[in-house]
Amino acid sequence: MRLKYLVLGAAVAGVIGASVPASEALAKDSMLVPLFTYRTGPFANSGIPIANGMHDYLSMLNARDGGIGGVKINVQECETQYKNEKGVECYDSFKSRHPLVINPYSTGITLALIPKASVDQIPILSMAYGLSASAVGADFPWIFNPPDTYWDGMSIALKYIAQKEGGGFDKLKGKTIGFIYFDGGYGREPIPLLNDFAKEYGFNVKMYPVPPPQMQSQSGLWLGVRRDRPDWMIMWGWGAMNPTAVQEAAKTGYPLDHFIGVWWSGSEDDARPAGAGGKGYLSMNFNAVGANYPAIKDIEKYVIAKGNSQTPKDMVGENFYNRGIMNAVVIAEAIRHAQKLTGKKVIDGADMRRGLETLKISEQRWKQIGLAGFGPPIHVTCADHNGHGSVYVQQWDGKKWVKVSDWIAPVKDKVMPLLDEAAKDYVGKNQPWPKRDEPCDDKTL
Amino acid sequence: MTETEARAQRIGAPVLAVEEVSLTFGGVRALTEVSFDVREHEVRAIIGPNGAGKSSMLNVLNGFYQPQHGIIRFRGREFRGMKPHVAATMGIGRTFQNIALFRGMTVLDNIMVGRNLKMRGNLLQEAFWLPAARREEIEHRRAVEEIIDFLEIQHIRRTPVGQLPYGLQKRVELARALAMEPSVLLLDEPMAGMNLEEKQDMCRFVLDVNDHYGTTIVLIEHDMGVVMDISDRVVVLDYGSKIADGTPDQVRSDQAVIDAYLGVAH
Amino acid sequence: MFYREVGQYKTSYAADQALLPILQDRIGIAVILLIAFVAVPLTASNFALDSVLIPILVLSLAATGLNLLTGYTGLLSLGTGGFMGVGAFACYKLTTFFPNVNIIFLILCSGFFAAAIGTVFGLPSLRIKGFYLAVATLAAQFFLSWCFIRIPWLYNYNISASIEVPTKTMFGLAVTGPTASSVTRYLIVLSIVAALVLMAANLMRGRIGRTWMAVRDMDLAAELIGIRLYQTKLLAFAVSSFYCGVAGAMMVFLWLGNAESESFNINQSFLILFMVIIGGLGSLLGSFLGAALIWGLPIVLRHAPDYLGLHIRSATVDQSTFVILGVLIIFFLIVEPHGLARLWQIGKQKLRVWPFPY
Amino acid sequence: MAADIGALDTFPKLLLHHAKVRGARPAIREKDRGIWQTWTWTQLADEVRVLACGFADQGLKRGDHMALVGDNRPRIYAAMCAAQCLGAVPVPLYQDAVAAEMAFPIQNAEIALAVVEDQEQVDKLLEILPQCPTLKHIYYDNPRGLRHYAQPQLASYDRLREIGSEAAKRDPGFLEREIEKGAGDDPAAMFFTSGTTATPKGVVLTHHALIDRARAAAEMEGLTDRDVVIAYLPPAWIGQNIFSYAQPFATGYCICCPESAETLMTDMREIGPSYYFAPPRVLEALLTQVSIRMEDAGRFKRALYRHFMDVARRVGGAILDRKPVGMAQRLHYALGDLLVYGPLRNVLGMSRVRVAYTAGEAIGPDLFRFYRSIGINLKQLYGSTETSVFVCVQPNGQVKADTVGPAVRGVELKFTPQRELLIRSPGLFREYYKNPQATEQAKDAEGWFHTGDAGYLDADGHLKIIDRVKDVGRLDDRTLFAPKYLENKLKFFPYIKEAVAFGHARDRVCAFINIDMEAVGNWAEKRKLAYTGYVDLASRKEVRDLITQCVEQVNADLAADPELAGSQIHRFLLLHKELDADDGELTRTRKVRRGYIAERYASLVEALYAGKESVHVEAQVRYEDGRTGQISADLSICDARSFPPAAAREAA
Amino acid sequence: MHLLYSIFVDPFMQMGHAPDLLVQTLWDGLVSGVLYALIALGFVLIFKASGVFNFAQGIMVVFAALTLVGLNEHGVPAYVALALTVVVMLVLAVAVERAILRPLVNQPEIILFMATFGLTYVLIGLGELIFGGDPKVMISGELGLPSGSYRINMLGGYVQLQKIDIAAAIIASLMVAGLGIVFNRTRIGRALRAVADSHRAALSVGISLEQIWVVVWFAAGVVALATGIMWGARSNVSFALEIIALKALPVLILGGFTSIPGAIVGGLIIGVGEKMGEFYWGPLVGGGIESWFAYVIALVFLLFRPQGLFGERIIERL
Repeated sequence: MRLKYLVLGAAVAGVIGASVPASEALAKDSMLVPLFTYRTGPFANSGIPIANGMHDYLSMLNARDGGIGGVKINVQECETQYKNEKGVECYDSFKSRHPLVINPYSTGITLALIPKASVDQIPILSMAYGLSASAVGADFPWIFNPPDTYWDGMSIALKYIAQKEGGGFDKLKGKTIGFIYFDGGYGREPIPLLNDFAKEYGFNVKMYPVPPPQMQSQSGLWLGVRRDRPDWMIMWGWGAMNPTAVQEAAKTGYPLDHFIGVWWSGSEDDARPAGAGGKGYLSMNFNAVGANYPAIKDIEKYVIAKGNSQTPKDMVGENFYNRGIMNAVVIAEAIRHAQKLTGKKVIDGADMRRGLETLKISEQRWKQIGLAGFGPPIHVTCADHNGHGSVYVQQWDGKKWVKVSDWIAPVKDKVMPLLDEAAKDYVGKNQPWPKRDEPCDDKTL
Repeated sequence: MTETEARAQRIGAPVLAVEEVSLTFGGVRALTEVSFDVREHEVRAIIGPNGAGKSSMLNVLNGFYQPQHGIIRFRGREFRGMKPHVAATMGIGRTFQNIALFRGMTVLDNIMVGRNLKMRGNLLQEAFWLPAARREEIEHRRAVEEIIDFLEIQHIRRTPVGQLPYGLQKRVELARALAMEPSVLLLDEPMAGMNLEEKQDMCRFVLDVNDHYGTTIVLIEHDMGVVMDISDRVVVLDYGSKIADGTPDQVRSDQAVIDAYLGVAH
Repeated sequence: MFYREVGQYKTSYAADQALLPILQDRIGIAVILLIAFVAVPLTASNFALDSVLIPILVLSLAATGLNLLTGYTGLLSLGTGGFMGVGAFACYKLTTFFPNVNIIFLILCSGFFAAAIGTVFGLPSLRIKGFYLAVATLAAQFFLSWCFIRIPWLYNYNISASIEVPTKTMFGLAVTGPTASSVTRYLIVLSIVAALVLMAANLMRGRIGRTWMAVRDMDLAAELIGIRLYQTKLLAFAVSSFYCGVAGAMMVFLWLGNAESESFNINQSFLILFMVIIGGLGSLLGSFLGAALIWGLPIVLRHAPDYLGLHIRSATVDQSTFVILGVLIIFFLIVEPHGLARLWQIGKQKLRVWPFPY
Repeated sequence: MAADIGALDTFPKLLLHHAKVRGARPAIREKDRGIWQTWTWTQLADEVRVLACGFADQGLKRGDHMALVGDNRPRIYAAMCAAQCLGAVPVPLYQDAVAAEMAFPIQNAEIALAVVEDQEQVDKLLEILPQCPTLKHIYYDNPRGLRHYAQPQLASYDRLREIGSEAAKRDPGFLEREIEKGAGDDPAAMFFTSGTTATPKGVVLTHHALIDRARAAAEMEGLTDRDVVIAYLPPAWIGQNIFSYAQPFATGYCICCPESAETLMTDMREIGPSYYFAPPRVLEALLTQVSIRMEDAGRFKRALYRHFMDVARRVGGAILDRKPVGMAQRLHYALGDLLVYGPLRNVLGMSRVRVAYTAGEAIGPDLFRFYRSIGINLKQLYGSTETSVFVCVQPNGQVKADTVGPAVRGVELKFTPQRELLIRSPGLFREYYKNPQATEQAKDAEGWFHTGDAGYLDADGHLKIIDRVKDVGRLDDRTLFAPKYLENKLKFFPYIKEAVAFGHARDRVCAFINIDMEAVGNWAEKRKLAYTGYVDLASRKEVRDLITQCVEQVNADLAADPELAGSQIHRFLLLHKELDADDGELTRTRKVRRGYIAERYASLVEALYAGKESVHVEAQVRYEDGRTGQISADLSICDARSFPPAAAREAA
Repeated sequence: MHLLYSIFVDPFMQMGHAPDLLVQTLWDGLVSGVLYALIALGFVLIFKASGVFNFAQGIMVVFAALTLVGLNEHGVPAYVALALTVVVMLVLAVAVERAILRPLVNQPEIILFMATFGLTYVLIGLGELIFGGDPKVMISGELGLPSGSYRINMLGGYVQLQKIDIAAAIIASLMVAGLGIVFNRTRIGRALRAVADSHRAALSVGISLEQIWVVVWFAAGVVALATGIMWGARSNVSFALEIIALKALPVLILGGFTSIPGAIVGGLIIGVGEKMGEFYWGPLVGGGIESWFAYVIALVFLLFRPQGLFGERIIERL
């Protein structure tokens, strides 16, 4: 009996095995934009709206404008479950199909792909995540992380706190700032900048690392917060860690209007579970919240209403959905730039790199594409692959996010040296690191 | 010279002795001040009704249980309690009442495990299958094959022991114990649950082992007929105490034994 | 049917105790090795190498390591991921300290660090058994994960808290790092795996393998015939961890190219355990079959809709993959609780006695 | 009429020859201690030298007899040759004989020295020692259990070797001298016929006779020193002796001794003999196993098997005989070979068999065809102890199921008016030892040997044996009645283990049948039929019906043969016990002793012919452990349908 | 020296300095301990009756909670959803018995253990397919669970008790009490206890093994639901919860696989132990030690009492 199952199984496996697709022929009439997404797994809550936002905006361009410059965008999702191995597998499965750009959507996956990018000539766009140092275009010609690095974010958080404390950074003196972070590369990245600032401006820092298995069990840690009584809390959280932290903060009685999350800790889902207790929670953001933009209306009209999207109606306009849109805008704008730069209609990865390197989305341009004031002006250059845009702070009013600050510019002069140093460190540790030989485009469009 | 005389001549001085051994489990007395000795080359039986403490006695002898009181003397050395691997190293082999073979392994491998103490191969030699390891493996395989031949289990050499019938498993267990080249072999009910023919075979093997390898044998057995046939001297336990000790004939006629054991025999 | 064994007789113990006493098996292995070493590098696509074959080989090695411990010695461990991590981080540190030493040598060396750590975490096995031990090894898993992030020295204080694989060359050919070709890495992984599995097979047919299996089958009896349980168990932990460590180092250096603490989390441990059990406890072949199934199946499932022309959302595919994998695990356990290797064994036996049923 | 066999006219001379020309080639392999221990010709010669010197030292002289009791073991064969070196005559005895059966040969041949295998044989010889005062030395190979035997006659084989090596050292040239003294016409060995009726007779065979016949057959089959034979039948039987002693010495091939009876199948599969001998009984048992195991196979395999066995039956034999067969059929057969026959040969251990012989008794044609159809070159041969086996052999390509082939080179055949076969051949025995009367009866003045077999030569000159002259009978109506033919036909069914047919001077044919415990047991289990043992199983109605079907099919077959149509089986019963050699119902070679059975079970025979429905029996049976017990049972008698002869049917 | 001080003296000083924090830590520990104990309870029920080490207990917690919330999201009123979820858990129990336990009866423990891994995958996949992977907010309000907290001023500070935690403790106690009654007072309960000793004994009570399995799996499912509601109310309902369920494992080492009191006491010890460890000793090594500290507690404990908290000393026999 068992043998029969075996034979049957082998046959099925054989049939399916034969089905692993050979690399697709390069499609002449479309541009492949893979989207690495994670709609499953413990981080799905963040992954789903982002994936939807990216997908819907690009689909909208296809539906409304027939693509970009008349060429359809071939949007393909690859599920990573936020796991590095899966991400690398996704990358390998797309590598030979000439994608324009890779959106890893995971710091871990980004780190794994950074060394591969220059070898495979595929640009990587890690929008405000990934390796901060990759903002240094001279060392990382193929990596782009606009509009901000985590160091920018941390400097902005501190700047905001200082503002609230009544002015400049000197107001931080003697204060205690708690830093609760996901205990991994992502969460640890801003620590050097935080420590620098603390040293320079004389405030105390308390660290509260959340190891991955403890994301939903933070009560011990928040006891520490209660003991240490930090004046402000900054959070670099992700996934299920965020709502738990907000809830715990509320339980502990920590004043939530002194609790600032990074832009990845600012989803509606992060604040909502705390219920009324979550009111007042702050988070940084670089994309607007809400659906009241012509482009988003177009998405609803061309994509969602047609049933070409997985997006539930009420998700449109949520923070991470809009984050996804912003990511898609960066891609679309870069494609446009590349097309203009090269004069080609169908571009490839190398062209896309040039497009990204000359990317400039001004306030005006935001308006042109139907997203006035949606994001900060973005200006990527050959040397600066980030742009260090401005960020604003929003506050949870119990039902939705409300913008509570102006756009705040990062403390660039503090961030830039750190970036250069980090890039040098990275390059130094990963010798032989390829020297940049891609020429810079002088033309600014 | 008759066969019996030849046998009697071989029996030598005591090699193993227990003195006033007591063993309790959480207040329950399993053995109470039991003393007896075992002589070189003899077949020594321990009998007694169920629960008399026979298996506990064997377990004390090879160090599986630590007695609370008493000494074990083995080849001139005194032990307060044995450690299992010390007993094994010193040449005390053992079979078990409920077969304790390595069920997932073949007969051959089971017996080869019995050679473990004699083998010296280290990780490196074995991993790279160096000549030293190869030689050792072959050398011990040869020894094991002798035992396989001796116990007539050639036809099941490659069979996983789990698939063997009970009687053969018992034989394999004996083979494994023999592979240790023990000087004293403790047999815990080697014939339990066997039919007449298997029992006869087993008796023959036990005697042959005693005869051929000169192994001293301590055995527990239920079947009085078998015990009286093959043992040189018998110890009788009842409720953890020794009630008689002597040749089969002496024991057979001992009133205490008749009361305690034969009286309740089925 | 294809096993025509008439006339294969052994005139020496050396031949009788050979790894593959049956001629057809020897031919089979030779063919497989030929395909693996020659045909595959010539024909396989980079995707097949990078995402299918290299991972399967690496995971097979880890599964082999766990199988040595769980399948052969009967000690259930859930710390595999942690031990793989030790290997990976050790290798990383070694490349830092000895930048000019051959990377393959370093990968192998890193196994020893894993072995040392594994031995330490094997200590509880002296007092506890079964699932209790499994839970104890979870302590190793979580503690090691925590160390990988909490001891920045391990990742050279990289801000990203991850280890990046430097480009290393051998005979002028890039072996690790982004410029190393898939074929090169594949061949190296294959060679290391083949060599180590051969060593494991050697161990299993010799004294050490037998003592392990004896401890697995009945530890008390093993002790009474003179096997020292603690030595045996600790050795099993050490060797097993060595294999896991080398697998971990290869995973980072020859497959992913980058890793962080989370790469070696509890799920990794479970995944390897799946492979071992589905493949077959106590079977080296099983480790490969299990790895191939558990790693390969999701890939197949992921690409199946494309191939069949169905447009199923990638998330749905992934979720279905979970269900299908779960159902398959249960199905395989019901069909053959002893794993794929046993199925193969049964099939082989059928072929040997063909046309008879037994 | 002695053909010249050249200078190498004795076995010892042949041994020295092989040791010289192919010293490193294997002479004997023995599965021992788990592996095939190999004796090369040189090693064998060395062993023989030591032994011979030892024997000489112990007083074995030219013309003396020496007993050999044991299974196929290299040392037994070495001892045989060692005795021959000295001009002594080895007398191999059946190792499974009971002690009493051994007494006669030892007394008869005045044996002083015996080489035996183990304690079991030693015990038997010691038991009869009082009756055999001549027996002075017993050497045992396996010392197991013999440590405390104090009898002065006993010594171990190893001790003998020690004595021998010392003696050899003292006089290194001794052996060569002794061997030189030997001549082809010296007696080489003596075999005691199993004696179905009277006391056993010692058949004296000369070196010349054995070597000549061995060579004749070897030449005919093209045997070389690369051939391999598995020795598994008693060495005391001439057949085994020819294949495992005379022929290897004649050609230099290797013989292989299995580890034990239990491992025979595995050992044969391992060694893969190229030259094979099996009496029909063994072949039958194998086929029964095949059938049973196939019945247990899944539906697909069963269908596959049936289909391809059909193909094989149609064309297999013809392909083996190199007769013209159509391309499509050949391909079909080739497919079958891949899927069924090849694997089947493999599991039977016969993949490499080039030549296989069967002899000893008539083989059922279906059984015979089965092996040929799956590509095993099974052939019949005819011979006996007195003829050094080879009288007739079927040549390749001319194999018929019902004949035993034409005479082998050097053999002359003729028939008496009673159809008794007479033989003259270089392989004929010299005499029955110390039995001139019997010798005279069997071998007439012109050198013709009277075989006692009835038969005739067919159109192609092939010998066809019907039965023993004395067994061929007639029914009341003078219809030919060949009991063995009927029995063989019945026994081809896997469910029937033994059959005994009665009918001579009766009005019709009736039979006793023994069911095959294994096959029927299996069959019963499949039908969830519970039973306690043989007697119970045999008394089941379902089983009787099963056997009735078999008998009726035999009847149907017989009806098609005009000569035998009249001897269809009308009634039969299933015996309450299995016929057993220990009870004297079978010979040691497991031939049915029909007369004895008819006598012993006279009441049953009467019941068959009296038309009773059932009959009560009480019988003593001996169990395997030697105890005896009483069986009492009512045996039902079954009627089987008979069929009108084919001729009659055609007419109708 | 400084190290020894910070390990052996300083934490206790801290306890003395801020006794309110100590009380708060103990309370928090007890609360998470109750939840660990509930998960462990599910394990124990199943292990006791069927010898299965149910790895899926963790995911059953998530699945139960997800079903409850998911049903409510689709407009089913909270209490109806609760009832439906109970029915779903019953269906799951039956399905598990049919599809896993029955075909795998008499297989080695590790095989059954693996099968529950398979079950874990199935439940993860099904849960995500049906309800989506995004975390959900527990409908504690709809279920009438209290929110908010009591703030008790004491010991020169205050202790904050979440109402939901108090409710959790009460519900857990009720559940344990209920199980105790079922175990001791009903026919099924007697059968359950019998089956733990010997399968045949259970048959003699007149209840089939299959029924018993369904009952224990169902009971474990209900326990899982309760756990899911409680934990979901504390953070939210997401698959990340599964990993928390692993915390039940050290509890099991401590309490023994077959002891219900062991599970409860073990849970509380682990809960309190790891909070204390994290809070007082964690900062020494940079914090975040909660992930493994529980295992260390269990291991250290095992070294001194290998048979666990309530286990009897094992006398090994040959």
